[in-house]
Amino acid sequence: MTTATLPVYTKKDFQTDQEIRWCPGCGDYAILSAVQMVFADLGIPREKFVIISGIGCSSRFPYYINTFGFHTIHGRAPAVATGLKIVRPDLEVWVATGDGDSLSIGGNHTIHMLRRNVGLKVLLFNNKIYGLTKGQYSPTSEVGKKTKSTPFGTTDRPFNPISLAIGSEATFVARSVDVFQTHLKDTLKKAAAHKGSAYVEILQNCNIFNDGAWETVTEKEARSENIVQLEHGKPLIYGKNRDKGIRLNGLDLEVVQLGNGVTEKDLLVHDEKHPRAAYAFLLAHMEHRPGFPTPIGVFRSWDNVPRYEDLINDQIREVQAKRGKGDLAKLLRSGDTWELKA
Amino acid sequence: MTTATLPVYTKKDFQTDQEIRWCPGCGDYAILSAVQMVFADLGIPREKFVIISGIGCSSRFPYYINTFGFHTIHGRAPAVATGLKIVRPDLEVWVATGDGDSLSIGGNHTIHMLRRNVGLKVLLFNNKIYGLTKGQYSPTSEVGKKTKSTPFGTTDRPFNPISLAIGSEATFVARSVDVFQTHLKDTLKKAAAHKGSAYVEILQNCNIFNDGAWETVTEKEARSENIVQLEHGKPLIYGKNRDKGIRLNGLDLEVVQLGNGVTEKDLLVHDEKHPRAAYAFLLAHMEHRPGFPTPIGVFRSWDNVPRYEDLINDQIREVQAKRGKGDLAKLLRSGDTWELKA
Amino acid sequence: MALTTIEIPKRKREIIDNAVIRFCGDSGDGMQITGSQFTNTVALYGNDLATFPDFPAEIRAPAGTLPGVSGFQVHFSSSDVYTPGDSVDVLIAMNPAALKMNLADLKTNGILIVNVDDFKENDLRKAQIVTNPLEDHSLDGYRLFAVELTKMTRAALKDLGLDAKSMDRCKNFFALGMCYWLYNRSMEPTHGWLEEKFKNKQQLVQANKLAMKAGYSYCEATEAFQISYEIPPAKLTPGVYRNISGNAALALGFVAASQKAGIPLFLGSYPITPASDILHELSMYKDFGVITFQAEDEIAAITSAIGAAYAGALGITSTSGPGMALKTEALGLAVAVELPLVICDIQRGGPSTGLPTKTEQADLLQALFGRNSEAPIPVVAPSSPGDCFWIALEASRIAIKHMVPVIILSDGYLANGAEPWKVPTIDELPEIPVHFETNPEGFLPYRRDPVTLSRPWAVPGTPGLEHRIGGIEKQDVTGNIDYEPLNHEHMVRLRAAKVESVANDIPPVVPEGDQSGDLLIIAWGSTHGPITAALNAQREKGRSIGHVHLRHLNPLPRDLGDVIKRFKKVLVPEMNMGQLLMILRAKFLVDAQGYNKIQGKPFKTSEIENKIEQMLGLAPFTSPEDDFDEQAGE
Amino acid sequence: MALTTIEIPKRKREIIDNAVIRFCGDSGDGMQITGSQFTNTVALYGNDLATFPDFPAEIRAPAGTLPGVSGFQVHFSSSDVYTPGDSVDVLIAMNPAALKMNLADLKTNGILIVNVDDFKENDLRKAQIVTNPLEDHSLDGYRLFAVELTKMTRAALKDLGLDAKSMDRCKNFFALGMCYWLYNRSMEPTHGWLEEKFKNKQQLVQANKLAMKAGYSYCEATEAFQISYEIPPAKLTPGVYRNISGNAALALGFVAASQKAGIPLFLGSYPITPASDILHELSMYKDFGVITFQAEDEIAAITSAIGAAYAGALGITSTSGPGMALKTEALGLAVAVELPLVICDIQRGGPSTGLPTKTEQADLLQALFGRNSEAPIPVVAPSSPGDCFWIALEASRIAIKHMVPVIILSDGYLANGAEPWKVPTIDELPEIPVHFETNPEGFLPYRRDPVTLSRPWAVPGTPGLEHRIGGIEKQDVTGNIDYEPLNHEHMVRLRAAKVESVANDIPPVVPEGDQSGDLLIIAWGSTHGPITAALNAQREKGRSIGHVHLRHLNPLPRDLGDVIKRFKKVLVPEMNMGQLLMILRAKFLVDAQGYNKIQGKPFKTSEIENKIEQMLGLAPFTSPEDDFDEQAGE
Ligand SMILES: Cc1ncc(C[n+]2csc(CCOP(=O)(O)OP(=O)(O)O)c2C)c(N)n1
Ligand SMILES: Cc1ncc(C[n+]2csc(CCOP(=O)(O)OP(=O)(O)O)c2C)c(N)n1
Ligand code: SF4
Ligand code: SF4
Ligand SMILES: [Mg+2]
Ligand SMILES: [Mg+2]
Repeated sequence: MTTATLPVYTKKDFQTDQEIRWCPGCGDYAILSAVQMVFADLGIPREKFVIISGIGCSSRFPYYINTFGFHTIHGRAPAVATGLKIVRPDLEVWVATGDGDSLSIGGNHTIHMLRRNVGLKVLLFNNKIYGLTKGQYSPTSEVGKKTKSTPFGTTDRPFNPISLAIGSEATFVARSVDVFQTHLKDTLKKAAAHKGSAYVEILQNCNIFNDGAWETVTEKEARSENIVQLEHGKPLIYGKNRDKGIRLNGLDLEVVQLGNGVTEKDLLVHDEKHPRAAYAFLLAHMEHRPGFPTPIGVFRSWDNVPRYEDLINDQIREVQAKRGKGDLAKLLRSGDTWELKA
Repeated sequence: MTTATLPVYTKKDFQTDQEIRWCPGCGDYAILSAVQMVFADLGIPREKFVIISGIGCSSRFPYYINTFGFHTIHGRAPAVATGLKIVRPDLEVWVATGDGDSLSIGGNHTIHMLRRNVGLKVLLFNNKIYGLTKGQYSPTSEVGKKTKSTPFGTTDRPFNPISLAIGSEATFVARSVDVFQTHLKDTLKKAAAHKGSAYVEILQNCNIFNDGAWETVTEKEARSENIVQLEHGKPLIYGKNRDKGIRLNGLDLEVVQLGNGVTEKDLLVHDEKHPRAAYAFLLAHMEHRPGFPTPIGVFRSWDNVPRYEDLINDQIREVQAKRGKGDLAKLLRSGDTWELKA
Repeated sequence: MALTTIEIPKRKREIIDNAVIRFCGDSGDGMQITGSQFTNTVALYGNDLATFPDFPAEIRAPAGTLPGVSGFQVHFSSSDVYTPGDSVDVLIAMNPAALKMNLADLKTNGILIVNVDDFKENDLRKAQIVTNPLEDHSLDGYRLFAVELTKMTRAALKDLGLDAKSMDRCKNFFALGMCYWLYNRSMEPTHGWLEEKFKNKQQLVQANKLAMKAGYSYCEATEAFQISYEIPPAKLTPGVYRNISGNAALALGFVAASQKAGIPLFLGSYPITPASDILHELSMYKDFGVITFQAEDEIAAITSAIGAAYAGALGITSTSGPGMALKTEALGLAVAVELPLVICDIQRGGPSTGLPTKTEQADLLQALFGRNSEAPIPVVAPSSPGDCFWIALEASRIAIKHMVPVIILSDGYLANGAEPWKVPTIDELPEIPVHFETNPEGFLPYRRDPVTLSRPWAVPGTPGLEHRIGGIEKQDVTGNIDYEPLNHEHMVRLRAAKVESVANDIPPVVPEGDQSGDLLIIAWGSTHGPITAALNAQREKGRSIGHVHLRHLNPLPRDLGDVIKRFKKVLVPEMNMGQLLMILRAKFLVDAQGYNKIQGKPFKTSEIENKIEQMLGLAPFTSPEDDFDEQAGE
Repeated sequence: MALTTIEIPKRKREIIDNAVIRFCGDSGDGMQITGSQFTNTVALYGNDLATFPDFPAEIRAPAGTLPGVSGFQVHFSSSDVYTPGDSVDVLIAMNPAALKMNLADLKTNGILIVNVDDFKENDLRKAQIVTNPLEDHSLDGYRLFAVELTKMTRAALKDLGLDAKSMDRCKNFFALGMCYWLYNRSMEPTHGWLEEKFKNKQQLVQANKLAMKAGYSYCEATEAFQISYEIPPAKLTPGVYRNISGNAALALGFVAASQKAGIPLFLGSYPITPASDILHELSMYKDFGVITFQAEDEIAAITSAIGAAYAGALGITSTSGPGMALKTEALGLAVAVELPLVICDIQRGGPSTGLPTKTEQADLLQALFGRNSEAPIPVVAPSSPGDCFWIALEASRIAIKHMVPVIILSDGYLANGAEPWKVPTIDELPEIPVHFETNPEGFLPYRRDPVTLSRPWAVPGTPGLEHRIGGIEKQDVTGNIDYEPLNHEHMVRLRAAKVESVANDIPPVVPEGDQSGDLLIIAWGSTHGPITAALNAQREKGRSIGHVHLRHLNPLPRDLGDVIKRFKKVLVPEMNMGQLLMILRAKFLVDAQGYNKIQGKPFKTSEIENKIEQMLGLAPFTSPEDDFDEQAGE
């Protein structure tokens, strides 16, 4: 089945003939484009890709990529994908999901997929709103938000998808932004390279029901003040003039101004392989604090954990190696049998 | 309804006439007894207590406590309790659940209850097994465990209930042990005093299907070497001779031997009010590492977050204060109306 | 102003009984608002009416494409109106895509108004049209008015200083103005609405008024329209009216129920089309103490409502088919613990995700049987948008009186459709007495009322009533866990008898139309309109037909069997494959015939009439499938 | 040894046709093992037999209490056996609680063996018994043997150096030994089992052998038993046999199906009583490449199986009622995407949590209709534990051939009950051909086979077959999303036709018993045994009765209506409130009568016989409710 030469693809090879039914201006277009380009670049035969999605605007994703695709039901994509991946560990299985799909109705499957470390790549389209059902708040919406279902403002504290994932023992957790195409593609490639579950939160703009939700992060003028890029082995510097940084202070983080004796050397150097998940957790919570930037990039990438599907299939191989492949006739006659003669 | 004098109860007042149907020797008996005593001590009228449970051995709990009780369906206790608590914020609503009930089928409701900070006290009976269905592994079972459903050993990495709760933004997270009655009662009282969601993991022995699962923690001889008690404002010391401690090393923890220049002063002093949840997260992951003890006590107790039910009811009161109480006749005639005369 | 005088010939004004008009265009063209305004105006005037909005499944398909088409149909009349109309007298199509999707419903020789400005090559391509229909004679059978809507709107607004985009947004009001001229209606009500809506944006008020005026004047000025119409007011029962959609009416009905019962209303819900509006509506009524809880999923939605009911609230949950499927385990719990609860299933096309924005009646069997084991639940169904108000009260009443969960089966057509609704006064509302148990003396959680068979509602917090309930089989009266064989049989039959006892309150069945005769039509839910219209038409032709429209689907009215016996044949039209039909055949062993249309849209009156005639041996029958096989081939 | 000689009188040995024996005691008393050993021995001897284990809902209720009682019944015979027996010839009751719970089923003058050592005051109290039945003459109607089981077991084992607790654990084997004497059976098979079971614990092998021997000798030595029995082997079809429970047979059937189909087996499941054993069994067959995935909940269980089916495996999921309720949304997805899948619902008592360890047949309507919208699914049901093997193959065959989900309705009685099962040879198994699409030429995901109406199985990873599927309504052939009204109707009817086409493979209906006549019994599932027994008994009395036991509940056999017409009356016994009955009445407009028992336990043969006689006008009918009303009051 595999040919000796790697296929050479362009983005076009991953486009379908289906009319794209997202609102004009929706952040989903940018994500689609980035994924198509990354798929083309990975040098993997096209038929090896499968995209599984739930329900939501974001979950329309599979229709627009010319691979195998399965648009399932609301929240259940990780479970469908788990069944698929166990049976076919050789396939590249990606999950496209929204903040409602993955964190509201699908929360349980999400956390279980992560703890099991099933080798799925998850694209979480986080627009902090239910898009497809026309604008109710989601589990990532900020407190006080007025939406169709909360005319007086929400009272629910949101999840931070990154810390929830880390709390679920995720081995790869990253964040990128729809409009940062280069960063997004880089991040997706890292996710693709990760062996186990890769959970990628993509900040996505729903220009119809939650326009500007990520403005502080995406707005050209302000963005460099509001984002810190996590780059493995590099200090946490940010700011238009790259004059701010994050420093460790005991078990806490603080924002410091470079200069006046404070240098890059004083800053926290990002370690996506940090042995303690608490490190990534600390980074994830940074953005909730006034005066702190939002981190993007890979929070944690921990490759020492075997993939779930491999463990399952290894166990089968081991048993078969020890016992031999099952013999049906023998199995049927196993246990206490007796023979009645004619 | 409330009387001027506080009721005086004994444990007996919280016992029912129902035959208790747990296996003799089950850790659930000890938890039942502790809860009955704590309820008697809290000085709250008995009718104010409600216990909501799911399905499992542990979920039989309400039948044996003479308060209001509702044995619901598998995994859904937090959701039932949330509806109840929103309508009646004045009640003391406790949830009794198992590791399967709360973390397997009920995982989603658990994490959402915690992020919302609904004022429920949750007793997680963690016996690392499905008891009622006679011995399949649970989401807290250790890798490689042989159970009825995994004759060749499990391949699922377990959840750490504490870190999952912290990842879900829980405001109160604690751990105690069925057989440590004093510690358990203390912990339950702290949970009772907490305003928002209080998640208490209780290490519980299922002597039929998973006997000795917590042996390293409960075994008389070894326990002091294997447990570190978290006490607010106190250093993390442990060991039979109280000669070991936990020290912070950058963003990591290390076990140190006291003496040879290492003193109590060098140790990490527990702060259940630590502003960074990452601190509690770091503590929670300690036990997964060889040579580290299992922490018990209150990991995190953070009281600055309003209760969900209060926010909801406050919002209603605010609107009513502003608009006045709704007038049905007016409401029916609202919008564009027209009158047709006879 | 008076330099040249255009001579406008006096044109005919025809008095007619009714008209059906449909606005269609791109989702961005504001067709829903346009339709609503027109509706509002004719309603205020005193016509009877029915409406049907038809919007796309997609959030916002690319402008100008077929999936992006949105429509709104109004049927208004000087006599009773039962449906939005089978076919259309006037079609306003704002672009080629809208034309393509809607033309089939326009009557021969009907009026067709299109915006020529949007019939450029590019527009045609987006609509996947090869030759321009305005030029290829394919519209010859209609009275075509190709109007430069965009251009003329811009011209009318040129002095307001708006940008082009904002001006173009007003072109729907140009079309609206044309329709007002056509049907001789005052623009006043819409002026009022504009002033209210854009209170702080006077520029927009002006712009829309001007565009509307321009449309009106255009008709007045050109000779294009040779005729205008007058539809006199209908003879409706006097009273205060408002237009109401089914979902809004349901929400109001629950507020009313909670007020009449004197207990708080709790809605646990998870958004889903076409039920979400119930959540949206109820979340606005905080001043009535209404609690809305947007749960993490449908299971939490219903179980939180069960918790709320346990706490003494009127617990309700709203959803549609796929969400209903998720609630079935919890429904069984509500049956077992005997708590009041109302579940609204706003049916949509299926199976699975299916056709989320289209209507269907195919959840009846799910509502009746979609649970493990024997778990009977009363099921009721509204027959019109306004009836949704009353059904909410009826469901709440049953739930509280009998301590049972009750299912309301509405559908997408009722939910979004609207009709003039006579606003009731408070004392026209039914009483919903609530008794919370407070007496510890002899209290037992499953001691029953001998008539309703209900157990006491004993809410937590009541001193002396501490007790335990749960989903395991229990002994009657004490509520203690009980696995005894005969106790189980007793409890199963008891729960069934309790639901059966709901029939005590169902009024005797009185068919619409004939009380006995050749044909009885039995139906339920949103098919009421077309069936009534067909019934009337056929009876005018002298045929002997009765029509029973069931509000209570479980239990059925006790005398239904007797009524059936008075007719020679029975017809059961449903927007499913024959679900009520199966129940009736099983229960009454009557060879009832189904008429099943499952196309995501309501019956046409003509379809029902045709089926009636066929049943009566008067005409051959053309079933929807026949249509289909012709058209869709394979 | 020979100092005094006890003279043992020669006792009678009677040759009889059959016997029913029940072991009962505390859950800790090992009654299930005792029963299984006895079963095994009589099976090896060549008797036909049926068994019925009855264990408590609770994990381990306190020793000696009523909820802690566990029982195991064996019916064995020299002729055909269809049920475990209505009533019991020999009852072994290890304690007062067991006696209290089981005495009612012992025949008048039946043999009753009790362990007097466990009839102390304390024991009686735990069983809530006031006066000692061994003393109050309440047992006068039975042949009572009050044996010092504990004491004598201890005496027999005193030299082995075991502690008291371990010795007492052997007392069930003392009782077993007594039964072997009573029915003249060799202890050899049980010796073999002990040696295998306690391979590395010789002391336990010895202890149990000794205890059994002691029991045997006790009967031999004392004069208590005046008679022993001999039940000659039955005339069974020659072949290799084994005892098999329904759940074990289902598991084996799926392994066989996967082997015959040549594709991997994937089970996604969440533990639930009484289905968990399917998961346990299949998790042992790793050598067959079987993948078992214990999911986080029932929804993940079925959706992972859908993912596995999509990947080209035989995807299955197993559950019971409440879990089935949770799977219904996903079932709709499987219908919409047309993937093969098998769902096993092992029915238990409900509603809600209900009676988890008791049997019921009340999920039929849930299986048929428990989903949103029109989502038809084939449903099959096994009629005996051994038949579960064949039904797994049949369900897998249908699923793969027609690309549909298929539901198997088993129940707690079949799942745990066991019977001798003739082991088939490999070539007796049906073929299950699988065709994976690989040819990209003209490939379209919903292009259909004209006969089976199935779409191609095109698994991910196949070059050139990239395509998209999903739960939204789609165009036939292309699979593209399609909201068109007529397309929807086409697809709904197509999915129904596809399920209907399964009937092409259903063999003609041939009733057991008479082919025409006075009464036709139609039934399904685990009621097969008692109905067959009753049928035979009644036909021997000259009555004209036929019996159709449906394996296919959806679609029904095409000729069922013709068969029904050949009988005057139709009786439908079910362990529910009349679910199949409703379907038959609706479909055939036949005034079939239900006989409904809903007590968590199977019909007795005598109950069916009584009902038959009543239907034939030969006897008054005592329904289970009548029984009940007498006993439980209210
Ligand atoms: C069982 C079920 N419940 C509810 C819905 C309705 N529904 C569809 S998408 C959606 C949420 C969409 O939000 P999100 O996942 O954030 O995706 P987005 O549209 O924002 O990309 C909901 C509630 C459904 N399809 N199925
Ligand atoms: C919907 C549903 N699925 C499955 C079950 C079966 N079930 C009952 S309890 C249980 C798990 C019990 O484990 P846990 O929650 O850890 O409680 P424990 O018995 O160990 O206290 C399961 C799977 C059920 N009752 N309902
Ligand atoms: S509603 Fe929002 S998320 Fe959905 S397609 Fe439109 S812009 Fe995108
Ligand atoms: S099975 Fe385990 S958890 Fe359940 S009652 Fe027995 S010992 Fe306790
Ligand atoms: Mg979203
Ligand atoms: Mg457990």
